[in-house]
Amino acid sequence: MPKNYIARRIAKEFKDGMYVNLGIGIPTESANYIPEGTRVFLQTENGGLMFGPKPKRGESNPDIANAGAEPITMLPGGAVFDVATSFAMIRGGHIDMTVVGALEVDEAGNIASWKIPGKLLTGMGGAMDLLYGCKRVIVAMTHTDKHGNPKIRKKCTLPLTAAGVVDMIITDKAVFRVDKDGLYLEELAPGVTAAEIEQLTEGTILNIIEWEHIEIT
Amino acid sequence: MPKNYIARRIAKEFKDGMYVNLGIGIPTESANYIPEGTRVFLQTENGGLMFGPKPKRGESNPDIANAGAEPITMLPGGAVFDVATSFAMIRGGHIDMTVVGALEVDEAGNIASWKIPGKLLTGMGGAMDLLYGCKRVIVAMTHTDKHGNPKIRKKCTLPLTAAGVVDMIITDKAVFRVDKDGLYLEELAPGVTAAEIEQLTEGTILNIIEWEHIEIT
Amino acid sequence: MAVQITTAEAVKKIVDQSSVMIGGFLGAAVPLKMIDEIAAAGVKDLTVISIGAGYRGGGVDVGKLVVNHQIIKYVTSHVGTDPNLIKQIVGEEVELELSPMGTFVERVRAGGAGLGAVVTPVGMGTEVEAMAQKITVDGKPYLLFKPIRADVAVIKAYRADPLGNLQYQGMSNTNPIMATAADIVIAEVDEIVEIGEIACEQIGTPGIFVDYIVKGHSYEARKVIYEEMWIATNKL
Amino acid sequence: MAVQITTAEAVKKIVDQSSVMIGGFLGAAVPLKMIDEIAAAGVKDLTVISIGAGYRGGGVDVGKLVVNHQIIKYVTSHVGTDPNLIKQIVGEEVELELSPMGTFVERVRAGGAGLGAVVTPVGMGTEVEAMAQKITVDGKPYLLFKPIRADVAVIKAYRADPLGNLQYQGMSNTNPIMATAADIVIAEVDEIVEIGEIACEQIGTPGIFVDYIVKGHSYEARKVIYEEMWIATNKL
Repeated sequence: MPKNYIARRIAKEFKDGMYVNLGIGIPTESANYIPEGTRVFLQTENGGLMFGPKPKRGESNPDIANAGAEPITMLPGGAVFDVATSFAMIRGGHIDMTVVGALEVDEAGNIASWKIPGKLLTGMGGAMDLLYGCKRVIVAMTHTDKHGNPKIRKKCTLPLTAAGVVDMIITDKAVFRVDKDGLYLEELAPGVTAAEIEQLTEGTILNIIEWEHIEIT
Repeated sequence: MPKNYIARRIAKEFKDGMYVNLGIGIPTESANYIPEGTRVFLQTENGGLMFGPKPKRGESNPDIANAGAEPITMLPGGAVFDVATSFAMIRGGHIDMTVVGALEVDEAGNIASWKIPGKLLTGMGGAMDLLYGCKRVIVAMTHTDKHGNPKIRKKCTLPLTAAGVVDMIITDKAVFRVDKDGLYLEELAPGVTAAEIEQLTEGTILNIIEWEHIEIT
Repeated sequence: MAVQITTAEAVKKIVDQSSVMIGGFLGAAVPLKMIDEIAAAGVKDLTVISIGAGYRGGGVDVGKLVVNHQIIKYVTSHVGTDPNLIKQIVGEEVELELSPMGTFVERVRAGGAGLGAVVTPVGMGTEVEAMAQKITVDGKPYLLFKPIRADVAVIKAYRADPLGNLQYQGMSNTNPIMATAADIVIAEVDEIVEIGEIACEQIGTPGIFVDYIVKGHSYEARKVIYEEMWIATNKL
Repeated sequence: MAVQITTAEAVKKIVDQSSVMIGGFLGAAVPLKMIDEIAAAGVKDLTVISIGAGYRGGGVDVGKLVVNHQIIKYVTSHVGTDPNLIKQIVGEEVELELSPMGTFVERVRAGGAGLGAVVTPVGMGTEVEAMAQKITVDGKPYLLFKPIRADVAVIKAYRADPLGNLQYQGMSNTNPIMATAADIVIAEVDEIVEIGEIACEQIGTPGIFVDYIVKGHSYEARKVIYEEMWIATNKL
């Protein structure tokens, strides 16, 4: 398995001129692999568009930060605004794509990512707005949990973050398109077989034979 | 009757530090009589606060205009913004006072100013927002119409612009406070008698004897 | 991300029966060149959405489209400044959809912001009640209005950069709101500058909302146009 | 029109059981000095309204009031960054009122803008349905939320003039929205400048919304505070 495989696979979804909001963790990491010559405009829900890497020490600005209040820089042509504008942008369907992590996804495109009853209490933050409003939703996650249990379910067991919104699932083992009727296996990671995916996926795979390996470099 | 009596009487309602939206005509004219040393911040619903007089020829800015798209200037400390902010300001109760003209006002504080069925079609513009949202509503108008009929009614006959919002009525003949229970005559213009006001007012005056003359210079 | 095109190319985005939002406020800060192009193109049966008819007297702003009989429906808060338009409304040539100005603004904002409705107390106790759905929240009565969107929004800003970031000067009025609420957004600007020349805090409408940028009159030319109009109407 | 006072005077506007909105975003662009003053004043049983708990790890931003046990109710969209707060919520010391972040923002905006409710599709099909009223507009289901207002809003801006006009730099985030939605609005700024020094287009919050201005840390001092926090947490 190539290093940072998921992040690098996400980056293949970036198209020139796209406005994208990336969730924390692996999705954010995918920005490091944006193809040369492809302009991707990153949005941050606290009120910025076209932000760049973190600044050097001594060059940070206390009021230029990402949604985790961590220091970032603004690129030339970048814009700042308030959160009412930011969420109008998000909820109003102006952002081309969001990539987020998840605890579970199911064959109906439902996603659970914000709460484990009795265990994880964080609040949904901006996740529900992003999942509802962005034109395209990609979930990036490990194929199974740490016990090896499938995270792609027939039906999510955890409280949903949004219903019927997921367009694509990228895991360390495979890529699925999520269509109205269910899951389509589109790619396998290097060395992974379709049979293995079928075994590690609880949701029904509609096209078990039509996958392909694609090269991630 | 002193010249521009109504406008000059309106100006007595300005208190230092007030944010005010003035309707077109006599209310706008009242800004010429703001007492020395009293800072009144004028709002215009197309998106400006603290505007000043019209500019000189050659010094206008095509994007600095009032709600009638007529040229104005911005005073130092003035602010410009979009109409969403402007009407949030208006409807949200942030403006201390509005002064508007009217076709009719009644003893319940109703005001009719935007429509004469079959005759006057203009649309309500921002009048309903202003009347609903501003903390204090003053109606400034002639006491009677051009046929000598009372414009202060028991009940408005024309379609309302807003219900139960008027706090004060300033006419060329008198000043009324409009309270929850009705009309209180507070002042008479020079040379006007209470009996005359009673005759020219359709709404019931609750305190016909407690008026006073006040000096307008 | 926006693309710069000519006004002649831009006007082709508007066809017969299009719904078109036009930015500005009673003639101020309107996209003058694009309005001229729409008038010249002669497209018909337009649903025009703007906060109020043009400058007092008519024939300016949306007034040009009125004179040309291009409008079949007008969605607004005020028509009092344009006698031609009033005639067409009374003559049932143009259908009128009114809401109070602040409500109109929120309806457009809701259309652009993905909100399902506007809930406002303004208009309670008036004829406006008949234009909306009544709703009670916390025991208080309100009016519920539906969002407004358009096929095309034609807006006016001061400057743009090639990414479509827009800077306003003076009252931006309806322009930043309408920039969010149409399938296609065309911004007419005085000037197009390099990326980075408009600082991040000066951007009033980020390029994400803008599809096409067109070069309008220069600021100086526009100043002359407005001064002439204001002098002719005794306002300057 | 605003009045300039000291942070010590300003904090007296907040008493036991006050509802207090705090501007900023997870620790960024928050009114640092005023939060210190509120913590020092020791006022109790506060209903605190902010978009999310402070910087990751706790003890910063509203986290200071958490450590001090001053909060009885927290209205927000996110608490995941503050383990102390989560503990107090689980232990039922603090009541939690959650809404999705965009909905939270619109609820505050509605509170300041005189709107009766927020109607949004976000949260349909999730547990959020139980936090709102369901409503159908044009055949589509939405959630209706009530506006949020506070007794006092404490916000952060870059500069102010003596009229209370505020200028922001960088992400203004929740500050301009919260400035509209409280009975008393206190703005903490890096610097107070002469009237006219902030150009009309640079004013992010007009003075009409602001009651009190307080002088916070200077920009340079604030930069040091943030750099230290970021270096300590490996973010710089």
